[in-house]
Amino acid sequence: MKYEPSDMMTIAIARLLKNDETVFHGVASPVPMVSILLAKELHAPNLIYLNIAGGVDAKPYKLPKSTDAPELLKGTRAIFKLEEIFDLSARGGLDVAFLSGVQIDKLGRVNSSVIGEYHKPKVRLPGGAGSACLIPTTKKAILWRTKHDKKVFVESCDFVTTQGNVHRVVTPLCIFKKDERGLILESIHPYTTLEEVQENTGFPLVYDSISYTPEPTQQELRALENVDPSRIRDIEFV
Amino acid sequence: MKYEPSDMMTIAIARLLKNDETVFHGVASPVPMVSILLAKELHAPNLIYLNIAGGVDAKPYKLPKSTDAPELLKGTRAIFKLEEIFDLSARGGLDVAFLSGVQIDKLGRVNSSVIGEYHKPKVRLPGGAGSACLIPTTKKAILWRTKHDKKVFVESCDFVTTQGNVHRVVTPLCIFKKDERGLILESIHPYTTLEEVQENTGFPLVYDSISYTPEPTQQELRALENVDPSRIRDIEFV
Amino acid sequence: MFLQKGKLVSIEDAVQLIKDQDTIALGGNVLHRSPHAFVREMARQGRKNIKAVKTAGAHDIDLLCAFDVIQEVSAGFISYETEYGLAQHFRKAVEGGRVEAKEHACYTVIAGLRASVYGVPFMPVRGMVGSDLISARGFKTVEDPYTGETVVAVERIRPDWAILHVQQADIEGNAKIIGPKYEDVLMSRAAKNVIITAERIVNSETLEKLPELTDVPGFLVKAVVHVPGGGKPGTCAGMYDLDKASLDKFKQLKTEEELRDYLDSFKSKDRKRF
Amino acid sequence: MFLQKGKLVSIEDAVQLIKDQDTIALGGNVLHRSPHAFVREMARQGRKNIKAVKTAGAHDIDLLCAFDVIQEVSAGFISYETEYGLAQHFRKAVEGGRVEAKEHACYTVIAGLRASVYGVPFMPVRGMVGSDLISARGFKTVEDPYTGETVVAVERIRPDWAILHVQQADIEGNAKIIGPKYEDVLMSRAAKNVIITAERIVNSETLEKLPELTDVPGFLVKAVVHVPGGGKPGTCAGMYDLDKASLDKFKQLKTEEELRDYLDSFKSKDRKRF
Repeated sequence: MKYEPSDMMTIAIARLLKNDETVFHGVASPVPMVSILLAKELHAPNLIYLNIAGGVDAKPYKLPKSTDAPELLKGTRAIFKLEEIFDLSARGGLDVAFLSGVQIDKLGRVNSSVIGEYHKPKVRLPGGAGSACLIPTTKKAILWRTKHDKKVFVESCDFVTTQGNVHRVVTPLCIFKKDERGLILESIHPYTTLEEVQENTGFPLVYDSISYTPEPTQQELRALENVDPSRIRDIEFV
Repeated sequence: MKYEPSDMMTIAIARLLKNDETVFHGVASPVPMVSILLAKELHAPNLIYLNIAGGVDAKPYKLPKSTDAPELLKGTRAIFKLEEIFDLSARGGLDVAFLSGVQIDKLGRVNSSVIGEYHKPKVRLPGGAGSACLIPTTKKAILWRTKHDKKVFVESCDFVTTQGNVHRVVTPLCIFKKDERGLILESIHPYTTLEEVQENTGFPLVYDSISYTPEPTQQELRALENVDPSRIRDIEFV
Repeated sequence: MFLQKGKLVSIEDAVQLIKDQDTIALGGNVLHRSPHAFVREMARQGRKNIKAVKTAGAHDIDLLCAFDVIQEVSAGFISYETEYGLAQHFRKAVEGGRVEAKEHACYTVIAGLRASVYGVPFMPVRGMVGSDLISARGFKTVEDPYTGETVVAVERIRPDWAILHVQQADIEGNAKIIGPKYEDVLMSRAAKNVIITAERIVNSETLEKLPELTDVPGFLVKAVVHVPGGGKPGTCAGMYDLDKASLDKFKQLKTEEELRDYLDSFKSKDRKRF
Repeated sequence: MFLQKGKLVSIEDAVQLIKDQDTIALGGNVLHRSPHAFVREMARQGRKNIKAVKTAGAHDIDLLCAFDVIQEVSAGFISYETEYGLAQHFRKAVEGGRVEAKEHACYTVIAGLRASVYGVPFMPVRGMVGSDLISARGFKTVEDPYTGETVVAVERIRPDWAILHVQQADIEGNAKIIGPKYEDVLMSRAAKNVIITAERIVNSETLEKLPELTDVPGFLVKAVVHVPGGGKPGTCAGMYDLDKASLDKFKQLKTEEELRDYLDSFKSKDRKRF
């Protein structure tokens, strides 16, 4: 069965989510949004899905491109506002939070603030949104980035917007885990090679052994089609 | 026209409230509840009336005996919870808060906590509810007590539960104001005398001049009858 | 079977979740929407050394004191209202040294709960100035690192349980309060776990129409108990008013036997299965 | 006349209330329920040196930067979402030193606003550990007086105004949000004064049926403006979706004249009287 890198990423992230976990994604997060709904469809029906709109296990009729849109309240049975999600994380009650970043370095640190010097930036970036508070307090932070190149995966971030409980980093090419050494290559997606990953990574890869991410199964791909028929997950790949 | 001390007290308190002020009463506060509604009926239609139930200018169909009862939400157009009322006071937005007390001393301090020693009390009292935070932060605290005797009005409280921005103290016999000297006798109710007030007060009265509280007018008494036909204001006088 | 029942359990099983020495926050205010059936069942099961948290309590705390269930009460106000007078069992328990009254301003209870909600060890709070409570209760102060101003700091209050009586809940624990909310919503976030006792169990899907009206999302809730009349002899907005006769009776009970009989008189109603 | 109109004023008069150098908190989130008509009118009236506060902004902040209205933005995120890219006017204004980006975590904006709501100078907050924002932005720490633990302290953020766009309001200022509430409710309590822009003006008495659905009580509100479409080109839940064409057009504007024309194109709609 054919699949795109966006499918692989979405499925790889969904596999990381467990039943009964409370999981949050923020703004500009189509891939995590789809992954969460996919996990609920597959193996984690009781996962608690929280979002900025305030939904608790919302069942959006049509997935929005904007991931803090009103549609993300549809079918919710309670409102749990963004403030409350941060509080939940702060008191140790959030299992998973998602974060992307303009730079991710070999220690698993993230920059979403500036390229260049903070007070005289070459590029002023959007900012880390809630991440500086979420990443150190959530039990597991899952980073994702739909571009894997040497500008993203750098030796050391120009500025550390946040760091903390990074659990996995998922890219179109591979999955990193994080331990006390920093980012460790965990698995390579089936359609690429160790060499390609290294060529596109701005720091020497560290790994204990080389394994490949399991191919998406037919069941996974069917569920993904079901959850995201309009391929919202692709808009981050443009 | 005949009237009771409870009528005089309720009317005297209502006269202290101004149009556009935000005014809060708490639990076990029938006299302030009636006074607030009376002031709205008379000269302060735009006064904002807040209560523990969360009402904003509620229009209870029938006044409850309990002053944190669900009836105090009737006709409200928004909910403003107790937490929010404390916050409002804390940030300087509450004009008037009401407080009673088991002891009130000559400095205008209030005891609602214990008779005797705090950690080995002879009598454990109910506690000051919100007063320790409200009285120092509200712009004006109005104290009332439906009993005026030497056990209530003492030289010095056994324990100071709270003190602060005391504006007036209203009793069945008189009104005190507070300045840097402490409680100052401001006016004596028409049906009593300076001697009677002094006999029932546990500290020497201080006053600049002697004046009498204006008699309730017919308009005031009629409005009072209108607001509180079942004489909820009397239950504090049993 | 589990799926059908969701988080619904019997009141006996719900009280079994509470361990001796746990800290419990009780919803409602004074005589309104208090989880009275739940505290009665705690007394029946002989729970001991419980720490209670409430802004303003009355019959709930008084009853827990009468049956020697609690050792400590953090609250701003414990008393029946005007015409019902003091909470005599509470009063005697404190005066006799059996219960510690950790007196708060209601707002410092709120601040302590907020610290817990926000995952921080303390909350700065405005007020308390001039109160003997500061020294008597050991409230500390903290210096604002920006202006140098000194403010009172309230220590985190982290209840093991919030026990909330509501008008409606579904089997997932989504809970809806009709009328005054008091501090229930705050407690539901501050406590490690929540137990809901509900007048009615409603269909989950009906909540989707106006989710704004759901006060506690189910994922914060451990157990739901269906107890119509669970707030009696207090009020429950839209359901029933104060049972004055019952309260008057309770206030006159003196002996242990009389108290035990009073408790027994509620037993079949409190434990009724639906 | 005043009584009938209550707090209703024209958008021109409402913007007149804002003085140069005031701090304004803007409701909504990114492209949703943002008070776009209001910020356009601020640009039209040439307000200067405004300080803006928002958790996550986009077109509102970008437009204020394009017209040189603001000098400082306290926010966690300023950008259009995925397919719309960066907020170029904001970006250039910051890179050119004309606007200071006071970067926050969204949660520290919330904490700063909470400090204001609670009348305290700072709020302890969990998180921020390991972030360069602490030193770059001068976040200070405070020691918990109970445990000695060090926590980050966020300085109070006290906006002069909260500008909130809602679906429904009455002439007293009672305001009702449909769908996501974002940080609007918090802002309404944190600001010294509130201005509501509303899609619809509703009868006050209809709010009595479910007062739980009123998000801002009228007594906190200074002025109400009736602006159908006041959130365009962003979304307004239940009313309209994103106007992609308008946003795309705005993103391509380069010259001052083009920008001015864009602003003018909204003028008659923004200022329409009802």
